[in-house]
Amino acid sequence: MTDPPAAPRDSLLHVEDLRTRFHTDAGTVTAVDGISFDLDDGETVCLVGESGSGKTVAAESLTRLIDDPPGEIVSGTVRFDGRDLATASEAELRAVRGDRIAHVFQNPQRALNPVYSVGWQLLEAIQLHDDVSKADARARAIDLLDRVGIPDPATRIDDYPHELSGGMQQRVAIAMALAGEPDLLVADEPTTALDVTIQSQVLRLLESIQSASGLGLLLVTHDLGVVAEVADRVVVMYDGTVMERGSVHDVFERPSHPYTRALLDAIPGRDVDLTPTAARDVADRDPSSATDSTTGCRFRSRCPHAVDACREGDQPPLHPTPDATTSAPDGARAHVAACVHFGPDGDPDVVVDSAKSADSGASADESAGGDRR
Amino acid sequence: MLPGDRSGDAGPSALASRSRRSFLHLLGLSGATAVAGCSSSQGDGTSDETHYVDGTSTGTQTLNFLSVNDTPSANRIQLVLDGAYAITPEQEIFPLWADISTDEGRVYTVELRDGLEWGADYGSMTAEDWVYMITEVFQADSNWANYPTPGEWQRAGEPIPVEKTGRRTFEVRLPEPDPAFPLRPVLWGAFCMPKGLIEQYRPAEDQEGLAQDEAVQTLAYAGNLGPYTFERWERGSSFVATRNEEYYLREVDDVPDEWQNAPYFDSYTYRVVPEESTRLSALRSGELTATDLPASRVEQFEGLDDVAVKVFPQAYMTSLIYNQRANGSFYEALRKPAVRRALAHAVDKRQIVEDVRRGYATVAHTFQPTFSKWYADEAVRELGVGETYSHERARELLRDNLDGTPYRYEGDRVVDDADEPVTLDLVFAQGSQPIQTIAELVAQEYDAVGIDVELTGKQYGSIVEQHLYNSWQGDGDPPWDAGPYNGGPRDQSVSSRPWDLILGITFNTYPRTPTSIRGFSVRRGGTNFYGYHPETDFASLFETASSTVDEAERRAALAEVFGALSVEQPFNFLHMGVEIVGYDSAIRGPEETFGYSWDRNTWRLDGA
Amino acid sequence: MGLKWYTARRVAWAGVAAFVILTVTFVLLDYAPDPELARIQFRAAATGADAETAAEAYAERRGLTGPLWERYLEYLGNLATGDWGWSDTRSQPVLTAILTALPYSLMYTVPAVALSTVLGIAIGLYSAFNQYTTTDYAATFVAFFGVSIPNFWFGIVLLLLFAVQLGWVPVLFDAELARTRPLSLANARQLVLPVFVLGTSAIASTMRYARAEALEYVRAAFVKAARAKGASEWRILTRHVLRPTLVPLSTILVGDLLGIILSASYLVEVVFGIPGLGRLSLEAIRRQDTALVLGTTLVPVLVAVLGNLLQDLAYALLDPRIDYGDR
Amino acid sequence: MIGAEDSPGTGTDDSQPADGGEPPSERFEDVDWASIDADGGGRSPLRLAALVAAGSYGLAVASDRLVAGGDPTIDVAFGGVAFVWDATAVDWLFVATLSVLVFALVPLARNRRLVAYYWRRFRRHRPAVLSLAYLLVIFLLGTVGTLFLDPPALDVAAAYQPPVFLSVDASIPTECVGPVVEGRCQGTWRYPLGTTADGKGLLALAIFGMRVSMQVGLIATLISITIATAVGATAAYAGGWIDEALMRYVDIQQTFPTFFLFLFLAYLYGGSLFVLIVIFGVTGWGGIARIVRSEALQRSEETYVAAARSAGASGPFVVWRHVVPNVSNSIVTAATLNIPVLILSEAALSFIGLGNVTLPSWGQTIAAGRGDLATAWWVSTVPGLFLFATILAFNFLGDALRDALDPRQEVGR
Repeated sequence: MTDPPAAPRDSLLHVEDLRTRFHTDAGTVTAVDGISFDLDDGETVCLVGESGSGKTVAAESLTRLIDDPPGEIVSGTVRFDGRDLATASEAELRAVRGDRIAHVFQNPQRALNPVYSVGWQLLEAIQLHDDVSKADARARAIDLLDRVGIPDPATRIDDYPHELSGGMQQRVAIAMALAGEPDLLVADEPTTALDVTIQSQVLRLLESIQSASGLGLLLVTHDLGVVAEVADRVVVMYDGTVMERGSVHDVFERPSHPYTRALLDAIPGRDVDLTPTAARDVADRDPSSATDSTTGCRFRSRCPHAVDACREGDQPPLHPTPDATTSAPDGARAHVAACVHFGPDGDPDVVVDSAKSADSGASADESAGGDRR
Repeated sequence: MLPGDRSGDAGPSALASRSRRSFLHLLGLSGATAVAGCSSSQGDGTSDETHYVDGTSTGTQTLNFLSVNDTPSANRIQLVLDGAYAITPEQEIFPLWADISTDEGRVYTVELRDGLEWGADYGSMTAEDWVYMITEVFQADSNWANYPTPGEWQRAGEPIPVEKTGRRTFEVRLPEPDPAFPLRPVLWGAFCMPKGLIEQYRPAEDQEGLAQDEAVQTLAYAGNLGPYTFERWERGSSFVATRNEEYYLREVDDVPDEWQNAPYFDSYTYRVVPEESTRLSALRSGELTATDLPASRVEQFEGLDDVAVKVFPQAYMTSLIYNQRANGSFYEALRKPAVRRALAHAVDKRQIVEDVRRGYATVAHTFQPTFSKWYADEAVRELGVGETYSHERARELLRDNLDGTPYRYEGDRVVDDADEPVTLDLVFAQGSQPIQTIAELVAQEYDAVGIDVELTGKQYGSIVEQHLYNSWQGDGDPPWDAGPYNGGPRDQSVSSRPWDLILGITFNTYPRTPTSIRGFSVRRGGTNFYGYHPETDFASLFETASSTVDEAERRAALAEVFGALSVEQPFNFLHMGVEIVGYDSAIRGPEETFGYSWDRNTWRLDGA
Repeated sequence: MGLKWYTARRVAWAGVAAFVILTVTFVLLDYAPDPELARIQFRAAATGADAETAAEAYAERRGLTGPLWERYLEYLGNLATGDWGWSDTRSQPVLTAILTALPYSLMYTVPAVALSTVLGIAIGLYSAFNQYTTTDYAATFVAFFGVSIPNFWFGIVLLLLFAVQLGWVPVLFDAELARTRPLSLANARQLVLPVFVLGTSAIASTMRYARAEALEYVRAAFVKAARAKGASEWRILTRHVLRPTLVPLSTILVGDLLGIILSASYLVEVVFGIPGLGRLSLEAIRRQDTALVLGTTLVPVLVAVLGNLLQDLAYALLDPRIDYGDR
Repeated sequence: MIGAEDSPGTGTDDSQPADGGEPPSERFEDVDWASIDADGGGRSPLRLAALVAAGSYGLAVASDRLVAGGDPTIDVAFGGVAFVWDATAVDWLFVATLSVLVFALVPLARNRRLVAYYWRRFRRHRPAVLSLAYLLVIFLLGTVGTLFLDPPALDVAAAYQPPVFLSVDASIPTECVGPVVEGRCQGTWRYPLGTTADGKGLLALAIFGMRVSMQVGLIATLISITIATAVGATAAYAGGWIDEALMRYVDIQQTFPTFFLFLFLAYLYGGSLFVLIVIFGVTGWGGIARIVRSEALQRSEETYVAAARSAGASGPFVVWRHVVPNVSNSIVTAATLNIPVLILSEAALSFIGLGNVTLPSWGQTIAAGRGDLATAWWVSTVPGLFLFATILAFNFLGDALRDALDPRQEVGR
């Protein structure tokens, strides 16, 4: 990898060249193909991508939650607080899961076991990592429910999941994630399954928790509106690889990779969901590409700027974008894009200019501002 | 599971093996108690006690002998109640409770022993008890006790007069002389209940009350009347009787010593084990003292040191029965004795005995076993063995004798008047592997003489209802009717389903009272379901044989009967069966004779 | 409230079902041939006695006189007063016969059900968690072994091996021992083989359901959530997957096992000579003991009703989502 | 579908392979089972073929029953191999069953993509593939093979011959066909698997047993699933009192002692294979009907059924055209698992002593030879092994089919 080397200072989570495969009847699928990113204490990083881009697999690969078999982490490091989770034993991982790294899943209704009460499941989460008495655990559970905004927590704790509304369920799921006082919260589409009105409540809850406890938040989403609202930094994924990475400001204001640009362009006003359908409209990718042993850029077949060079080698490495130096000095946090046009021999203007001509308004101006090198 | 066609337990083919009061026949005459017993040393922990454990396939239904009509129940009751007298293999009376004597063969005097005591405070057994039992139960007009065979105590529809002649003697006055009366299952082995017990139910004719009476259910009235005392009866599982310390024979001096000290086991148990292979396993493991063996396993058990195999002659005959009633598909031919003889040439009896029965059976040629004292070797014609087993000969005889019937040979197959090949329906009783094999063998043999045979296996009850029962199909009333098995003349009284051949219904040959086969061999016989019309005047021959006191005359008459039967072949006599029992090898006592179980109380364990 | 009403309806329906089954059985019995009667008549005919008289005496003794409907009404009347009738082939009240046989049946069916349930669920879960692996196939084979082998053949072979050759267990079932000392080691020894034979034959169906249910949960989000909480695999298996699996499993346990046991018990009881319900009803049918046939026909109906109720209760207990109000 | 939308475990993830693992838009349930009545007229060639087949079948049955009478139905000799087939009622039923199977498979087979898809899913289960191969062999031997073989013949002189390469104490067989070495009778190639108590070759018995097993399993199951589908789908579609009545009837039927019914019918009509099959078929559908009903209930909720209904389609049409095809996967699985139960039941009835003892079925042979296990163990063990393997194979097959056909278990692998 020609990627910038590891961050000079130790970040909370440092993912490098993570590769996860699934073995299927039809062959091996590399769902996550060498992604790298960093996350610091108190920071919010969004993994963005359309359905099937491998973002969930990436999030679940951190603590090896993927089903193994058929899934398998074939290479890469997941350095969390100085330890490499990718090679850690199952016991070590169990100690980390829930205690240091907690997960919130997409569909709270499914993530809660239907046959146990909310309290039972909360207590389980607490007692798995803390040797506390049942009474203490219960008190803490009620406190947690209170923190996530469940009214009358002392009563609701004995409710069964099906007796709660979707929003409440997700709050319970978040409470459960917080039970171990984690350093990192991985939230996988936490709002997707919820009503629009509830979505923002839950998002605000996550934000307030984060600001109160200073934990790191890795948010997996396809909702660019959410990203714009909460993210510090953004990792854009397509087909298992990182297409572009940078601060939310850089990526939204100066999208560099043609894919990112296409994503943002497809959305008037930029705050609408990038639904899977919309994503397909944008990408309209060949569904067979996933199993192809990829050569060249994965986006090239749909890319308006594809050139012969896109066909060769592997996915292009992440090249610093022209604005990289201005936004963040160090490599890991730099604004980078995996596109030949940003490489040493490329000309970013090919992408940016065309965008300029096609686009109108603010983005064109901003792109224009960044296209000098 | 029904264990084959042996007579010991209620097998599908054992139908005829039980005549009325059949359990007595079986016990005494045919020696067919499921396993008559003996003893063995199954210690329950206490080593000096001996226990006899008899494995049977079927449990008992009741201990009320008035309802008993099955061998298993009778076997159990006999442990506790001796019965009037026994008959030795030499056909001599062996007095138990009573002795029986006569001058002319018409009036019989029964004398009870002294010292016979009922249990349950019913006092001593007296002639009063017997006369009451006979007149108020066996002969009761209404048959209120539903005694299965009230006909035993009747002659020509009238009760046999019975009269008390003393405290312990009574007389039975037959209307006609019958020298074989003591050998008939009337008084032989007869049981009795105390008058005091029956009196409670007689006035109200309360059969149910009697059957459910505690004393009847547990044989509590048995007192000192049997070698064992009822201990417990676990239905469907076991029947246990323990040695009766009060047994009356101890005080009697006119019996051999071994009877005085009988029995030689502290307990006698019947264990019900329905599955044959499990029973045999238990015999091997020593958990059973005795149980029946199938012929195919004899050699294996003979090789075992701790099992002794004994083979007992039996009175049951396996025959291939021809349908001569009008609903057979070959009846016109089967009505001709010559045709029946021809067919007898086609079946190899030796192979059946040697290969199917594995040598454990004897070839039969007439309605009597060769061991019977009445068997007439010189009069009997042998068919289906040696030179008389020949497919060519059978074919020849058949060809010659099909004239006058709608059948003839077309090439080498027998065809009917529509030129269709003749196919005979052979119905056999399911549940016995040998019977099935014989059926298939018969089909093979018939095929060889040009007749197709189609096999159908049926449950015993179905065969009886569908093929044996026959009833008048003509207009108006039948000219005569001899019961469900012979509903009238053979042209109009037919069974509900057609058939041609039946296999697996075995017949008792009554070697001691051979005149009892009358019902099988005369036109109006009660069991002549196959529609046989004898050409010989059997009726008068039987008349002579049963009433004469001159043994030579009886022998001559019976010789004529057996000779004529072997010639007329009302059905194809195939073979006589045997009973094979595997005993604990330490058992001493069982003799390999007919009627071997009469002295089972004297059997003992070697060394005990 | 909901549950009560539901229960009441269930019981009422069971009554109707029992009535229908009884009626059909009664009528069929009346038309079926009676080998016992046939024997008696033949016996009478063979010796020249009147076969009709013998048949009448028999019918009288067995209570078979009078028109069918009259006898049936009488039977129902007695039944209503708790009198199940008198078994002629056993000389005891039908209820006594059933109550005597029942403990023997329970003695081996209960351990067998326990064995098959535990093994079935264990293998089912294992198989679900290890789908398409060689050990999955091996475990599945173990589960299918018992159901694939004819019970009676297996029983006989086991008896030959363990009782005759090795002498580890007795060949014969000692009912007296089982009745007087049901909890003794000796009783356990004689029950080992029947329990094993019946138990293994019932594993497959439990295993199949457990596996199908577990497969639905193995990849469920809540399992992943539990894993994310740091729960161990064992905990996930026993707490998170097993529990929801048990819910639908309880429905099949009663029905299927009842079926397997009622039909397999004929074979097992005959081979091992256990005087239980299976043999009781088999012999009753064979010997045309009307009252006993009807009685033994009622038993599975009652067991099914009871079982269904228990199963509903278990369901309610295991799955908080169940509401009986609308069922 | 279970699981999170984006999880690889659920098969909906677009990153999963699509050219193979992705189900085609069509599913098993969508196969045009009912193409015969699809578009009215007789234009469909399949429909025509079915009509022709049904017609010739009817003619053939009639001619066999009315004209041929007791003669063999077919009596040809080619190249020294006599081909005699005297069809029985069961044979005719069997032919009908096989034809139905063929016509059911044709629409499926025509959709190669679908077949390929299910085959890929199915073949993951290796024991099931082996089972399928084994069952095909059994099936072919039993159906085609038995036409060219003589039925097992009685030869009482050759009873209890041991299988080839094995030997047994010479006292066991009636007469030893092979050489007797040191008092032990050696098996011969004349009876490769040994003989029974009446000297029938076990190889021949085993092969004829295959036919009986297939007949029992397939015919009775076809009868069962036909009734079960009709009842289950009707109950689900009609609902209300019809549903209640049908399901309550199923309750009663399932509690009723079938064994007793068999005993009774065996008396009336004899314990023939035909009676056995009909009883199994007519009484054994309760469980499948329940499955069909509950599946159909779920499917009935779906929009296409409502749409068809609101479009004015008649009740039976909706059931046949929309509900039934959509539960066909459950039916196939249930049917596969029903077959071994029936084959075992036949064996159990043989043990109890019911059924036709002259039938060369595995069950009868096992039951008849069980008393000989201590001496001539092969008599009941040889058919026992065939039975065992067959039941096992059907069970593996059934489970694999369930996994392959059940859309809920689309684990994306």
